[in-house]
Amino acid sequence: MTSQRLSWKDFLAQRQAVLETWPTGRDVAALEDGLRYQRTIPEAKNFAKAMAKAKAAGRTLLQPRAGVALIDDHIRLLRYLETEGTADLLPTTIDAYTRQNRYEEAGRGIERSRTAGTSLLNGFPAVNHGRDGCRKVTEAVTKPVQVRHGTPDARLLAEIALAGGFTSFEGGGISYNIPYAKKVEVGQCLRDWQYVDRLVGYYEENGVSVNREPFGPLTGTLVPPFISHTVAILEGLLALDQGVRSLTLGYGQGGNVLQDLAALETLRELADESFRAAGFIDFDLTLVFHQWMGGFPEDEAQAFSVIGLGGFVAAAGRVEKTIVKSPHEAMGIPTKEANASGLKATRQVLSMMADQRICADNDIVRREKELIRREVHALMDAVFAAAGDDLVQGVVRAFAGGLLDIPFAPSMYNKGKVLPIRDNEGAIRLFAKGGLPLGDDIMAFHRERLQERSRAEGRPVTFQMVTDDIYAISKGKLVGRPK
Amino acid sequence: MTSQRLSWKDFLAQRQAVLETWPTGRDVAALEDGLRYQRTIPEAKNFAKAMAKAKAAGRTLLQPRAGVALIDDHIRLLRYLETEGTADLLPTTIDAYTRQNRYEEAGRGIERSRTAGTSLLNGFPAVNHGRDGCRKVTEAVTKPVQVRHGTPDARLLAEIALAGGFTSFEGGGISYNIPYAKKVEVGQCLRDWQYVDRLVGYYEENGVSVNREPFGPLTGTLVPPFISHTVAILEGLLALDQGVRSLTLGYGQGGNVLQDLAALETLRELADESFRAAGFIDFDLTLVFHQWMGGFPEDEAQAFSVIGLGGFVAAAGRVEKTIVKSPHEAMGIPTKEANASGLKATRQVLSMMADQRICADNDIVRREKELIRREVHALMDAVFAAAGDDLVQGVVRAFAGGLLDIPFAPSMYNKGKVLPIRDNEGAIRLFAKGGLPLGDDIMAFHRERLQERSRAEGRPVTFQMVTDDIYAISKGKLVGRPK
Amino acid sequence: MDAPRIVLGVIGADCHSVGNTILDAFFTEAGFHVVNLGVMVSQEEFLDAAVESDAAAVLVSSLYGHGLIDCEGLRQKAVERGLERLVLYAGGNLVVGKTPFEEVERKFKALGFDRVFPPQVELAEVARLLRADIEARRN
Amino acid sequence: MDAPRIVLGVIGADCHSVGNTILDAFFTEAGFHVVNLGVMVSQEEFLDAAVESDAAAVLVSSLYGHGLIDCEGLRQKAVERGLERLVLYAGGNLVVGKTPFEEVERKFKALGFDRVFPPQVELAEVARLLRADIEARRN
Ligand code: B12
Ligand code: B12
Repeated sequence: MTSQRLSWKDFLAQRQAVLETWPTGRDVAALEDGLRYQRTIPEAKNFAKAMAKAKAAGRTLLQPRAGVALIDDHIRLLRYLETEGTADLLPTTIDAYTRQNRYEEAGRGIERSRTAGTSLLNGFPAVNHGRDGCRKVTEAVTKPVQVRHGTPDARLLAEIALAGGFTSFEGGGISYNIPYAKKVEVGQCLRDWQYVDRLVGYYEENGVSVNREPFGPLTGTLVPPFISHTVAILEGLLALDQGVRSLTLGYGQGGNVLQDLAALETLRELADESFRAAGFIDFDLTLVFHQWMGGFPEDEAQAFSVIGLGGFVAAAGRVEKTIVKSPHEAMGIPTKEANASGLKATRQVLSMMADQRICADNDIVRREKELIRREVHALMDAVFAAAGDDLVQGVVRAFAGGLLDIPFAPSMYNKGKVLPIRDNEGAIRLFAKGGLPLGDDIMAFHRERLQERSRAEGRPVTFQMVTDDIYAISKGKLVGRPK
Repeated sequence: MTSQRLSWKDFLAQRQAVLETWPTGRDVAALEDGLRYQRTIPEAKNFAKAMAKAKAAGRTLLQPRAGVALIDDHIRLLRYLETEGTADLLPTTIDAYTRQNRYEEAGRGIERSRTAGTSLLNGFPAVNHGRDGCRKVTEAVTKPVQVRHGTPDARLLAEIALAGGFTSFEGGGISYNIPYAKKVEVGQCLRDWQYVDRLVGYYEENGVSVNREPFGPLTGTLVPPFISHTVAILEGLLALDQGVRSLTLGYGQGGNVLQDLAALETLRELADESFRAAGFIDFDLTLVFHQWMGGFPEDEAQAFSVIGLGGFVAAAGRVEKTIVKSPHEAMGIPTKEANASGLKATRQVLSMMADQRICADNDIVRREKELIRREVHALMDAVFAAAGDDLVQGVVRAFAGGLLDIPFAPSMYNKGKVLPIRDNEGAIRLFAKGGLPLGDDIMAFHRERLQERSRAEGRPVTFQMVTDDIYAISKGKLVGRPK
Repeated sequence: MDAPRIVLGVIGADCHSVGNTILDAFFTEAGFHVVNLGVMVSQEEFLDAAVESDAAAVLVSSLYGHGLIDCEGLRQKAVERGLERLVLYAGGNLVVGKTPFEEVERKFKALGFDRVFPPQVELAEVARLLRADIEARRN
Repeated sequence: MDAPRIVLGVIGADCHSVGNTILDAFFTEAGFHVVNLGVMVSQEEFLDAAVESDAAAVLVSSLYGHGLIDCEGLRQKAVERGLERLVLYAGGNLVVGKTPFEEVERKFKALGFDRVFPPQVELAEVARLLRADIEARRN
């Protein structure tokens, strides 16, 4: 099952309009300029190559999140993270106005940050800073740099970022819409991302590797592995269709270690199988594991333990990259010191675990893997069936029919009927499946596991449990038990 | 194989001399006074009962280390650790002069600490503060309190501690001598500890439970599990012989998670088997796991990860208690805040893992368990064979002959011929076995594992590897690889 | 007495929907009549909803850090629209970066908010205060 | 030139033997003639060994926190025994509790130590300094 490759003519036509949406679009009008510039970037700073190397070496690379309003401050921040923080890969996290294409507000944020002497934006407004601002940033550091954001329509951002020397671009038409937006129509967003992927495909065709990373964790809140896996694989297929080759699929820590290990193994296996089944062979698939993406404990010592457990799973799961949280997570965007301390803590546990084999090969992991495989197949089959001959339509219809449904997401195009709850061992299960096309046997297993918890706690399975589970980790537990 | 129970007559005769070694001995002259006082202590504050309850409930209790020179400061410290730190069990760590029976120097330390306004002693000088000082402390808190020390001759300390309301006493005739002293003769120390155990036995006979905890980690530095297990079981047997009933055996984190899990399981199994084989049935055996006891990283974020990994193993190993380190470990005795943060970090990972089953049941763990069992049996058999009909003599002869030998220990009665090195996955193996009575097949396995590392690192197995391994965790790794 | 009417929403370009879901469930359960606007709500939408539903209070969430910029002028606009008695609360991760709460509170009070809350606030306490504040404004 | 003679040991009632083992191995390898007294060494034992072996330097370790109390008076006693030129180093976790190193250094220099080192010191650097200090004292 595939989607159509955006024709070059349509791409160029769109491009003109896109570049006009903000003055800095003009500077990237010449596509070949970006290409030429990318060719000057040393291999050691190419994100796609770094990921491939990590895979070959069996290493896990560390990447923080970071972005501030002003160029010089942002450079200082990234330099600190690569030296003091020993980050292997650098981010440039985009501010939330830019994510909504509200460049004027972003501009005001830049001005105010100048006056305030501190960043009042929650990220780096790359579009406002334009191609040259981005080049300043990517040239100032020694590690590969990725744009991390949450932008439903990221076409202009992608144009500027790639011409600006970034060698990896996060996001996707589902993962950067449903959890990040309220009113963005599913098909529109998918088409906007086809543009981004086509642009990356253009670079690839011309010999420049650019890494693409669909956003795995979605809402970061009790997302069962099979839901995020399905989205990741769909976005992978859509990207490959447009010529992307270096793909990093993501998964956010759920908290139950064995479920997490099963999730990481199945993500790699299922993605590989699906891509091959769709006829792709020359892709380069790697994995990213996100340390706990839900609410964090306010206490920094407790936060370090959440970070450490994430590092443990990253190591045991043998992923190529892990995105690192900081001890400030619950409170606000971390200072550079707090950010570096998250990196150092993760580095410590990763390297202590690096040489160890951890026993994923056991009955529970096997059971969870089998379950996830069946669940993902059920969803993929349903999306394919809904697709006719266009995967984009399949996804649109799947959301409309609730065949795809992401827990706690703000999008009005998301049914929001799925209710996840932890079972008695903290694995994420489904209380309500909404319209998800899961068979009775699968749902019987979920229900049985939740019954076990219900018995253990002496209370029925209700929405209160969901609430308790959402708060649990921030209150020092995995499972939200009654007091 | 047993040792003789110290006769009541001999005990009382010794006692008189012991109490005369320092003026505060006089206050505990009446044995029954201590008994009467202990009977007034509420059950919730009895250490032995707390350990038994934890075992029944499958819970892991948290205990810090802490002790300062002055009574009021010490009370403030313990109260902070039980409230802010949420410690389940409290310590009173004894200063190093008291540990060497140098009460005059301890007295000077008390004076100077008063003048300096801060503790210049590395612990609480319980003998100098005497029975009433101890009662002030144990009465001021709500949790059970244990004396933690490192005293070869702890007879006076034990008398004062028990009369002072402490309900658990750490140490043993091997574990508080060989790693803690230079010139203390093995037999003498064992006999002094028979006295301590006999005293505890007296309380037990009279209906007061007092917990005893041999010091598991020894030098805390690359100690292979079988060596510390053998010592723990021997001290357990010697304690049971004197009437002790509540026994907590310890193990210090080695760093390789599967070896650590195998170690915890075998410690429980082997101890239980040995005690039953010696004819004991009414003992109450629990386990304590010590977070990494060797050199820590200086960086606090990294230290938190070492602490977190320790918490993970404690949870996965289902021990009844874990002794918690702090982020200040590499630098000095922790402030109360740093100490509490170690507790909070550990609590977070423990409770996140509490409900999860971790896969100890796999081939590697099975292999390691089998290995440890065979190694411990080899050492125990040799000690028994050397014993004639007195276990004390068996231990004395075993050290003299190098059948027991503790790596890196300062005691002149310890051969110091055993050299441990980590294998390629970080499990602790033997490079040199010295006089340890291990069969060729066992040593072949150790050598083979070290060869694997040697090949991986492209360097021979030498003392340099030992040095590198000693530094490794403090430098952010588990295995000390060449640069 | 009727259930007090309140408007909930997450202001600006902020997409954090989890806390909002919980606030909705909590205040409904606690006996309030909740009009929940969800995420990415503009100042105008907040005030329109307050007018339409005749709400006694507006509870503004901001998690993503742009709270100060997004909330500026809200109180003035409320007054302009005749909502003099409107109780205005703000809560969440209101500014960029870990900041002493007193400072955050000062800044938002200066913007005209009646009360300001950190993310860890006990919701039962908020409900108590809210009832009292609504009662006080009525008189 | 002969290998410079140095005395090593851990002072007081301190039993930490691991660092001492490593210092012994390191300085021997680095070409010093090492007299290692091991752990729990008294001031008198240090000075006796210095006299007997005609050592140019004494390297005192203290890990357990009682360093200040244990080291007081060592320099004076050395002078009394005619060891005016003795190079005196101290290293380890010298005081109780995490303390800014400058403060620790000041206190131990006041006790008459020539150089003071934190636990994380690079030993190669110490060997370099030690050779230079011994050389300087000779002249
Ligand atoms: C999950 C999450 C996400 C998910 C959100 C999914 C979704 N649609 O909801 C995803 C991954 C998409 C995401 C995206 C982003 N996030 Co976010 N996210 C979080 C996280 C980890 C948890 C939030 C959560 O759900 N908590 C659980 C709920 C129950 O708690 P809550 O949201 O705090 O709400 C409670 C209280 O705040 C309070 N409350 C809230 N409002 C009000 C109002 C009143 C009146 C009262 C009384 C109480 C109250 O009551 C609520 C219920 O208990 C937090 C950090 C944390 N808390 O650990 C960061 C965090 C909020 N995110 C942050 C940021 C910056 C972003 C991004 C900009 C990306 C980035 N730069 O990293 C984007 C935002 C894009 C956008 N347009 O908004 C920052 C905000 C920084 C700051 N303020 O300084 C945080 C704090 C992380 C951090 N330390 O950097 N995020
Ligand atoms: C292992 C250990 C133990 C083992 C020691 C076993 C043994 N026989 O060696 C055991 C468990 C028995 C133990 C006991 C105690 N310990 Co202890 N122990 C440690 C630990 C974890 C590691 C020490 C170690 O081996 N490091 C590895 C070696 C290679 O490094 P090193 O010892 O620092 O030595 C290097 C440097 O310091 C330097 N160096 C040392 N001396 C010198 C001298 C010169 C001139 C130079 C240039 C360099 C130099 O070079 C060495 C080689 O690289 C440290 C904390 C840490 N560092 O993480 C605590 C620590 C040293 N212990 C401490 C304490 C207090 C104790 C006890 C009193 C118990 C207690 N209250 O907790 C008892 C001491 C009893 C006694 N009589 O001495 C404290 C000291 C506190 C302080 N100074 O404020 C520490 C720092 C832990 C802490 N933060 O509380 N301990």
